[in-house]
Amino acid sequence: MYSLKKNYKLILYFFLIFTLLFLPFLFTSSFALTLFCKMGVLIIFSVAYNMLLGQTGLLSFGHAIYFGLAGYASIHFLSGINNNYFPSLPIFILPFIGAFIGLALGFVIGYLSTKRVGTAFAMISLGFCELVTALTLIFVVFFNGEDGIQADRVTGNNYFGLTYGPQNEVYYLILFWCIFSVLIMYLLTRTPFGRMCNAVRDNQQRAEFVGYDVRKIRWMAFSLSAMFAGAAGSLHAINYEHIGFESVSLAQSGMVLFMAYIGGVGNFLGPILGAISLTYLDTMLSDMTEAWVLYFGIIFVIVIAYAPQGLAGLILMHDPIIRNKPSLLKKLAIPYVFFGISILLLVVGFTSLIELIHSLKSNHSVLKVYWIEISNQNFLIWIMFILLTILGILACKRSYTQTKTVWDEVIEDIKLGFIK
Amino acid sequence: MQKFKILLITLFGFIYLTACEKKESTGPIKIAAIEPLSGPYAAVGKDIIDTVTYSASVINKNGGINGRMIEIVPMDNAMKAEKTTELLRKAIDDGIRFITQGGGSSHALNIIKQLEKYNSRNPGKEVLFLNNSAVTTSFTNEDCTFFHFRFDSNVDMKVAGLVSHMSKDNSVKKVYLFNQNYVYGQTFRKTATRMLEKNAPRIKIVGDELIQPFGKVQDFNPYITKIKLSGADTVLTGNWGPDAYRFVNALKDSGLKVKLFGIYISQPAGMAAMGKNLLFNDVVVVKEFNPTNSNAPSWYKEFEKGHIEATGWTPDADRMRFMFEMFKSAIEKSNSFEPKDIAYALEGMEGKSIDGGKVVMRADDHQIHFDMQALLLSEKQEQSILYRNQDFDMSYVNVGNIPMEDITLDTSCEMKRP
Amino acid sequence: MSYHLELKNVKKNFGSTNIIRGVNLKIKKGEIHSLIGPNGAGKSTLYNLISGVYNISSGNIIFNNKNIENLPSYEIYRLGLSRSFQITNIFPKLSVFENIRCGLLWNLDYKYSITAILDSDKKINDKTNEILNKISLAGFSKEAAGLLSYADQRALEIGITIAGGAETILLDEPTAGMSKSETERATRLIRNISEDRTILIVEHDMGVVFDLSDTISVLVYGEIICSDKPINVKNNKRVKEAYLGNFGN
Amino acid sequence: MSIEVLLFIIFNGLLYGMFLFMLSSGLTLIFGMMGILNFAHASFFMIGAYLGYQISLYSNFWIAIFFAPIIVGYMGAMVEKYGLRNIHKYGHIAELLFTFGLFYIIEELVQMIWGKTPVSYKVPELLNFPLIQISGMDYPAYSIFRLVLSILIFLAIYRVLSKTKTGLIIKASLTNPEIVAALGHNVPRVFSNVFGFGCGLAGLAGVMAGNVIGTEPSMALLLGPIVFVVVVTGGLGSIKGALVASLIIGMMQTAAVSLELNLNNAFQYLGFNVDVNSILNHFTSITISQLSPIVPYLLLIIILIARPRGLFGKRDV
Repeated sequence: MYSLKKNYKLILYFFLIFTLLFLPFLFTSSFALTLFCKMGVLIIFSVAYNMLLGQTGLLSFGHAIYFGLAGYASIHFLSGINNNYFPSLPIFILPFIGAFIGLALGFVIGYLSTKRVGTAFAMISLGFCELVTALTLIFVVFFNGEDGIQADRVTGNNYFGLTYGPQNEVYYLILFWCIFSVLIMYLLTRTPFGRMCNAVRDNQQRAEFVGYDVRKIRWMAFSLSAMFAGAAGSLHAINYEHIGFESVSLAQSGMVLFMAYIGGVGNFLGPILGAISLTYLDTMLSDMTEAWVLYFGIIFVIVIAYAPQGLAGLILMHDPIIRNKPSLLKKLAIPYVFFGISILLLVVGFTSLIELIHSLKSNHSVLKVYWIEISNQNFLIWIMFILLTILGILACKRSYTQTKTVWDEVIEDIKLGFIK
Repeated sequence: MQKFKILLITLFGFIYLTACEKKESTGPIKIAAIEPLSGPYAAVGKDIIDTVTYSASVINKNGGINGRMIEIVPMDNAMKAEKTTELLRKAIDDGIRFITQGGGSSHALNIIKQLEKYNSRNPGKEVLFLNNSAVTTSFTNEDCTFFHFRFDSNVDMKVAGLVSHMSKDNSVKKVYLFNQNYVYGQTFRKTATRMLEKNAPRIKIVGDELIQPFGKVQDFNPYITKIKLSGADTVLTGNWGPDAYRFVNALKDSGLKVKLFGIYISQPAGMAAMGKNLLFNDVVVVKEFNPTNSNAPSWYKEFEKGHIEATGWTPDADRMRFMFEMFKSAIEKSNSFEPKDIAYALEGMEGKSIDGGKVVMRADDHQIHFDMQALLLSEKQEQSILYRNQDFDMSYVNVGNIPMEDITLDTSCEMKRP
Repeated sequence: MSYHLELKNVKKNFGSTNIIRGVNLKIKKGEIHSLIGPNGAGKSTLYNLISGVYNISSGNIIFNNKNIENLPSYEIYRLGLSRSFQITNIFPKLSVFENIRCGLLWNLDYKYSITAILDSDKKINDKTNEILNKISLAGFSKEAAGLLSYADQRALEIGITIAGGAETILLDEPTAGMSKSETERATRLIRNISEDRTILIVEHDMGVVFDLSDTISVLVYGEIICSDKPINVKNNKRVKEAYLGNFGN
Repeated sequence: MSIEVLLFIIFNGLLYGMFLFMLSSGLTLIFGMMGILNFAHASFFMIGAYLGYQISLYSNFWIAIFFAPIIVGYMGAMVEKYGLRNIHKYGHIAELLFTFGLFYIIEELVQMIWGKTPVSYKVPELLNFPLIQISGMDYPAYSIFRLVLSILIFLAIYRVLSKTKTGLIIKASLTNPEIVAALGHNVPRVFSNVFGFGCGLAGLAGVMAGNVIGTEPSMALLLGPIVFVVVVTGGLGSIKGALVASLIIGMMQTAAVSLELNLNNAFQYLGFNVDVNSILNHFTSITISQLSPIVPYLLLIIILIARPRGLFGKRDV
């Protein structure tokens, strides 16, 4: 039985990797590939970040430092190859260099900042972030200010016939690194160090009384997390052939925090989920609406208030039901559908309202929401969407209580099963 | 087990969503305008998009170009370099062959470098970059490429214009350089020092300050104290945004009388924050035209009127207008919509200025050259500056013409033509 | 004879307040030693001093012939002195199994290893299950520790405390807040684990104290006023005063 | 350094320092009492500035300076009541993240209502004249008004904290939050009020400063981090600490701006030859003045590592 299950897992793995390998044949446009590459890079970054936030319980506002500075180092190496300083350096090992830079920086900054935990730690990281961002603009010789640095990745010796000119070669490079580093980070969570990270997160004092220097655990977690962030930064630099000061900034740190948190910090797969969905949203929403940062903020706040375990948490919540009594899921289906409809109502009403308000600031009176063109001069439209929003709120409230009642019943049912 | 289901669900959902990509369309000439439309720099991007869109619509109103209309596709890069790269690739995927951009030199550089690689790897599918406002000098020097055309004067030219005007102003004796500490400000400072020494040796540089850029400095009093103690009578500054208007306001509060020479001090987006404080000290800027010139020819008056109607503000730059006009002439001249042919036609092309001055695209480095005007900000003359439905009751007064020769500089560009 | 754990004139003051005013305490190897005293006598503080949570102000703490005063907690633990807490102190989000396994890691010499994959290591997993059986929590091994009942959590905490194989254990009110049957279970567990260990207990339940202890020490206002066999303590005049004085008025 | 320069440093530092104090005093109370590091504190400052602008557009500055802080304070209290209170159970980090999200939301809402460019929020005409002059530099009456008002506010808060019952509860909860709850005070209510009051103070600072530094949507982003520096340096919940820290930071930054020294000068002073063409010159030629913006962050890091309770704090951050 157990081995069957294990094989099943393996098949799934292979299927997944197979799909990922064939993705460039499905989506040939360079934009889609760039997007996949970005996702790959951010998956590494956010899983690395979650090593700190989710696994060790350290909130950092400065993780972009390792991402960005490793990116700068890599781009310098890349232009070193461009300028024939070390023409035989293969590009696919640049992430190793980035990882090393990240590790070194994490080692030093981690030594200073892991003396503290909680809010104090968060603020030290914020201080470092602001410091480094300011320095990137001041030390022009290394950072080249806000212009950042450009390099050409089609350069040096072509190992294995890879030139990295076409985007899909970069895709495979990133895919390889993504699988490789996520796998290592996953395995790390299974080691004594990984377990003790969780232990330190849950209860420092107890961790000391099973013989561990908690500071050392935090320091190690910090350095290793910075190391993987560095590898991600390096890949970022290869993907865009450019690195700029915004990649070390607070905004970048905030982005990875959003990804990890919305995806779910409590689960190893959460940040992956977060990185994929937020990268996608980021690209698509910013194309559709100017108010996308507002929607981002609202989603984030709602996740914190109502789903602190993130998207992964919402899905994994059903784990006990599926494990014990999958038939109960049917009971949940109807409330879920209603809840979904209510949310849809609210989203449509609210976003249209926001777009209407937004349009008042521009000189156009006609705007497009959800494929319909409406005019912000029409009073009825306003009333309609206000009503829709209110309706949505009421429906959400009501179906939330309903769903919760059914949910509680289901959980109660399962608990009864436990006792028997 | 569950974990894999999550992965699969996401993956397929995502594949489905991405599959709904747009298909290329023919018909209008699409020009992607990549600017920041959200985040702290959104105002800059919106202003550029407004003028670009309006200028293109004027071309369309007059029958388009060889029967085809121009369609501006605004794209939001949120002032992030990586987004610019993504959007550029997206634009190329969508079959767009022309890019225009201006907000943020780092983004322009990004586009130039990306296109340089793309164009050399994809002959026959080249993409042309019409740079409307990014001013870093190197774009038309060591970083110059065939498919990049700049329709704004670069930093060196602007500084040359300022210095040229300054050298004629005998009240300027001691000048204080006040700039932002990043590539642009540093270039400004370096060029200003060099040109002042070369072209106006009688003017002494009594101070040289680089401040933390992008509005990080809240309190300008310490800097003003330094300017005051240095005994400067003029401040030469490239500052823009909050770094410019906070400085102007703080100068007014301190009562320090100095002349201000700059490029972007009087950007309309910041005027609301300064108001009449701008008039406390003489503010001199250099521009390609006078936005409040009441003697402009009637065709321009009409253009201006339309701009105000469409956007609610007086055009602050004339370059978008002649950029599209020259683009149109280039297509008509080459009788082709191919970026390569258009690029060849644009080389050396002359444009139409408002008051009969010269506008010419230098073929050597694809840098536009024009006669500049030194403008002093003053109380309202016949026509005042409008911005987003506010009337500032101020006007520009021409205090000197700077002939094109004064700002024509050597270029180190070695253009590789396909 | 040399004692297993010995406190020599240990003092601790917070600011100008003297909490511990020169405690002398001698604990023999293998005994169950109870520490009792009225509220605020400084029992928990004394525990925190022994286990390295606080630094002492003066004096000596000797454990297995080593001075351990002012060592960090984890060093003291590594020397073989483990403890439980007054307020339940477990890893709430980890599973019960993981909780115990974390307690085993250091002792099995894993240290900070980033290469050993624990799930595939039979030795540690067997040992964990062994301890789980000992504290009769094997049925809950996959549940998150934070979801256990209070009594089970206390049992789990004792499990973590003993997991590392420490030969000396400090227990801080192991039966506080428990029902009668739960108390009995806890007492059994303590007796069970005391076989080859030295145990120091702080406890309020006098039934438990007199039932378990080999020696009882009484701490009043930061001083040990008596340290003797249970029967002698019961009849000690100063102890009666201290306790009755509290309740009598 | 001449006496003149020193005088300027002290006076400019005082003005800037008191501005920082106004901005951060509210957060000192909130953070000290509730442990919430409110990322959106500067956003409330921004709302204050915009409301000040909006109200003075319809009436005048004096009405704005009275009502805008009250509205901002009420908004703050609502945020606490309907937002933070529900999140409290997930811990301080969740609270911090909540305010982080709030920061983005407020910034976008402000852009939506007032646009992306600065609004023309003007200094009241009544006070728009040079009041005093220090060797040729004017200081307008409005600056002096702000200085005086912020000193008065410091005195008022100080008095409330040390003399009234509310102050006692707040002070007690700084050291022993659990005990105050046990005393039977409606702690959630006190929390709401403190949060509202803190935000109100930020709002007041916004009304007073918006017309000087410019009222625009990115002002919160630019001022956010510096607030933390003051709060941490001063010490948790210590209003006196916030004052001293603000003044120190104000003076330090002002002084740093005045120092045109760099490593090259130091080397030359020590008798070394400096090669201006060396690549190291890029680093050694950076003046202290150019580095002045990083001074606060260095201070933040050093304080947190070396003395996490700050100057006057009673417990660690």
